[in-house]
Amino acid sequence: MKTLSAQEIFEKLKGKFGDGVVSLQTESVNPPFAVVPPGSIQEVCRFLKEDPDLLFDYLVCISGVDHKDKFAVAYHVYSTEHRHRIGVKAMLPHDNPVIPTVDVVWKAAIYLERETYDLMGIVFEGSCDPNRILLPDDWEGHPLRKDYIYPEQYHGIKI
Amino acid sequence: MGLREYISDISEAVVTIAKGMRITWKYGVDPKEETTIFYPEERMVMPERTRGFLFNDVARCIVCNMCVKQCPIDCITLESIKGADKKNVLTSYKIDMGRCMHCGLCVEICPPKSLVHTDGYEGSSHTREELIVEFVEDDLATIKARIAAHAAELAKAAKAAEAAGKAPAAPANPAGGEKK
Amino acid sequence: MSQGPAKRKPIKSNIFDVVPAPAEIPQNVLQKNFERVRACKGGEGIIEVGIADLFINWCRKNSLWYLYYATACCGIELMQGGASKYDFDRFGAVFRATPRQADMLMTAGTITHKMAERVQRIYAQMPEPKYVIAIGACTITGGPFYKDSYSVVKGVDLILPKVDVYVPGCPPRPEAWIEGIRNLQNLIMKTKNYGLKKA
Amino acid sequence: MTEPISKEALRTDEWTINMGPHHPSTHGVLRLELTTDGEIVSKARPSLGYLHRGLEKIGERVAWAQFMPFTDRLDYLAGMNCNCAYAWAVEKLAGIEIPERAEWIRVLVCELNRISSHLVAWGSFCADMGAFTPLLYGIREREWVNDLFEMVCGQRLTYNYARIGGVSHDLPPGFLEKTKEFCDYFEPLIDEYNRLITYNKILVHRLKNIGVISARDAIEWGLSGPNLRGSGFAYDIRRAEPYSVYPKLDFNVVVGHADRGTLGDCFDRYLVRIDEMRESVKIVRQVIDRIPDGPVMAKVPRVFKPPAGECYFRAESPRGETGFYLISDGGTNAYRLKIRTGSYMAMNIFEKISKGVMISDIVALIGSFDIILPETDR
Repeated sequence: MKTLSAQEIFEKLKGKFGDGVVSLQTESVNPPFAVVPPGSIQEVCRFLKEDPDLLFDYLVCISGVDHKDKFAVAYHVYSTEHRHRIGVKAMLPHDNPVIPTVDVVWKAAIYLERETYDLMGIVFEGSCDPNRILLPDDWEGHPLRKDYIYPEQYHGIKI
Repeated sequence: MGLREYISDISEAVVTIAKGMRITWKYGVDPKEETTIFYPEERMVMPERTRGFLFNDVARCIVCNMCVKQCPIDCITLESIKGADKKNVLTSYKIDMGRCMHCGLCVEICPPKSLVHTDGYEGSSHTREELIVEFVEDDLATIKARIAAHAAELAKAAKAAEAAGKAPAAPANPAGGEKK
Repeated sequence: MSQGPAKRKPIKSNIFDVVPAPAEIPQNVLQKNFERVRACKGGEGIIEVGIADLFINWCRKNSLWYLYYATACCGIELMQGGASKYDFDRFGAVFRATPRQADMLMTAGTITHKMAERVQRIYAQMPEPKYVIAIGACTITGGPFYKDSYSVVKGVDLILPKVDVYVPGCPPRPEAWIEGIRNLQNLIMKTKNYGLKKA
Repeated sequence: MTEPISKEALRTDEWTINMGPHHPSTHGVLRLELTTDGEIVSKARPSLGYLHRGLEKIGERVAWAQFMPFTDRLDYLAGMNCNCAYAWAVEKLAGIEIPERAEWIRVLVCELNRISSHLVAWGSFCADMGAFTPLLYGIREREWVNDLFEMVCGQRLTYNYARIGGVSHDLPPGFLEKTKEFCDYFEPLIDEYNRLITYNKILVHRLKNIGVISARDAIEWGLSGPNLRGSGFAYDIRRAEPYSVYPKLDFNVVVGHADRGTLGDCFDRYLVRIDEMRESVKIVRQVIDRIPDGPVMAKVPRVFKPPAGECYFRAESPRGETGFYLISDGGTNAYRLKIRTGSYMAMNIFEKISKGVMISDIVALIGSFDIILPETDR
């Protein structure tokens, strides 16, 4: 067991991917985020999971965040072996939020991604189960977006 | 599965069930283990902090609107008019008990502590409207008349003070209703 | 240190005292309000009930089997009320797992729009006569989710044809449920079964 | 003697049946779409969302402190744990130090709530398995904890006890003695539960070797709490990422140890809960002995505005990890509030492990995960 700090983890990522990893976001953020471009999220996650010094085998949480002009997808990962953790963040454009899925890396991502798609409307490309999960299938809109307008009624029942 | 295993399985099942039934019987027949509270005939004495239905003592309420702002679900509505001595006077204070979630945030923030939780919990009704409780008992005309009377009283006191050349001593505000 | 279960004192009142109820139960805020609202409305009409009706009503009121229908927080109070400390069985209210054997639907817990159609179906599956008690803030008005939630039905009376008794609280104490059941029993005793024109 | 009929010859057409959303053994409004071949389930697909109440959206619309009552409704069996987890998360975000006594009180109520939550889990699990009596006994003891909580905060189920910066009330006089009395009363009862039902032959046969999850799978699929520990992996956030005063306390992380059957089956998960109650009693006793005096509320401004920032806090609740991902933009309410719960992740693996079991084992599986629907749906 060798716990690494966020900076060391970031250095390792930088060493592997070079410019593929954009920056480390540490200011008033706990745990710190490594910001990566959406296209390389799968490779970064696979490296995080499989590198013997990192071994991030436990995907804690995937959250979508609506920053009004863009979307962010935040992945929190944890290593049960080394007991360190870090966040990975990808920024997506607001008009077409699409990101490759990570359920090929961690199976835990299946439901977390489904939920993010359902409530935030972020599409996970290549997901094995790209359906709504919490809301009914014929629900319109994605409620956690900041510009969501509550519908007047659903199936004739007033909301 | 051999016969020996079969028999031992059955005997183990019988023994473990007998053990469990012994405990069940112990609780079943021992009068000391009776736990039921026969509710309509017996009642539990509620602790001090019980968060039952809300009650607002309108005589003490200072119409600060804090409870309305604090309530996460807007179940309190109040209306007020300007009183004679620039203080607001309640004309209506409604709590929708059918919506209240008894979180106690409004009680915590109430400055004069006029809004309290009672220990009442029974209040089933037949309609939804009955659950909206109005705490101000007088109607608007009565309150307005009372304010007018109070204003007249104030004016009279001011005149008397002017005549005596002293600072006016304001009488107590009766507009909020009598104290109980 | 630890004393065995054999030496225990009776556990009827673990923490609080249990006292016999006073002859006149003190009226709380809500009950005073009911009188006022009823006075404004002109009160309820007196229904004369015949002997046959009395017998039928007596049978019905003492066998109010309820559906074990629990969606959210109130469902735990339903379990606790059905268990030994409060014991709904004393009023003939026994839980049933299927709507086809139930007389009474206690909507214990939040009902969302996704669930609404299922509740209507459950209600339709129950045999007549059937009664509905709306338990807790969520099913009376939407409760905690009234203001900001996009997926909660704001009151079970929007989706069911009638609700007989509303029991406020979040969740109501089991005693309040018992009071609600007794309220429903009183309502049943006033029902006129014969001499009514079929609609 | 005739030849035994092969399984292939018994194969029939596949059926699709709905289990739930109103079903007495699904612990709420879970709906399962079962594809069955006779009695054998070939696929069980959970359909969630029948209790989706939009708590995350509410969290963005109400003020920080006003979200506290909603966390009670997040996991109604363990309201105190959710209360405290949310309070800890906001305090971590805003960098508030809370008084020592408040920390101890929070740990005390959290552990009491863990006991009462596991009691219902145990009771309803046994009721699903056909033994109704344990449910009555579990709830009998739970009533005692409820009464204790009513003494502290005035409600039986939806406590709203923790506040940002401490707890709402100090402990009432006589509370610690009553709690001690409860511990003395409760500890021998755990052995009695074991005698009553745990090693009952029928229960053991219904649970062992059903729904086996290896530790590797459990981590891969994101299980947490007793469900993960049942697979024999000692991972407890109270130990792995200690928060509050847990580092000062002495308790063991309970893991499954293949008492009957295979490691990681339903019986192991069941036994982990039973043993965890024992550990919780141990913690409660330590807290009673060591709780310091002092204030219970730190100074927090009435209009609370944490600085802009992001924070992920996780706490160990009875159903696994309760995580709050909070984003503040410096305003009076959260910019984004994401809740990660243990039950939701338990439903994730359900489809995988329910392949090839009998329909009646599905009930055992749901019960052994101890899911609670407001947590899966939020």
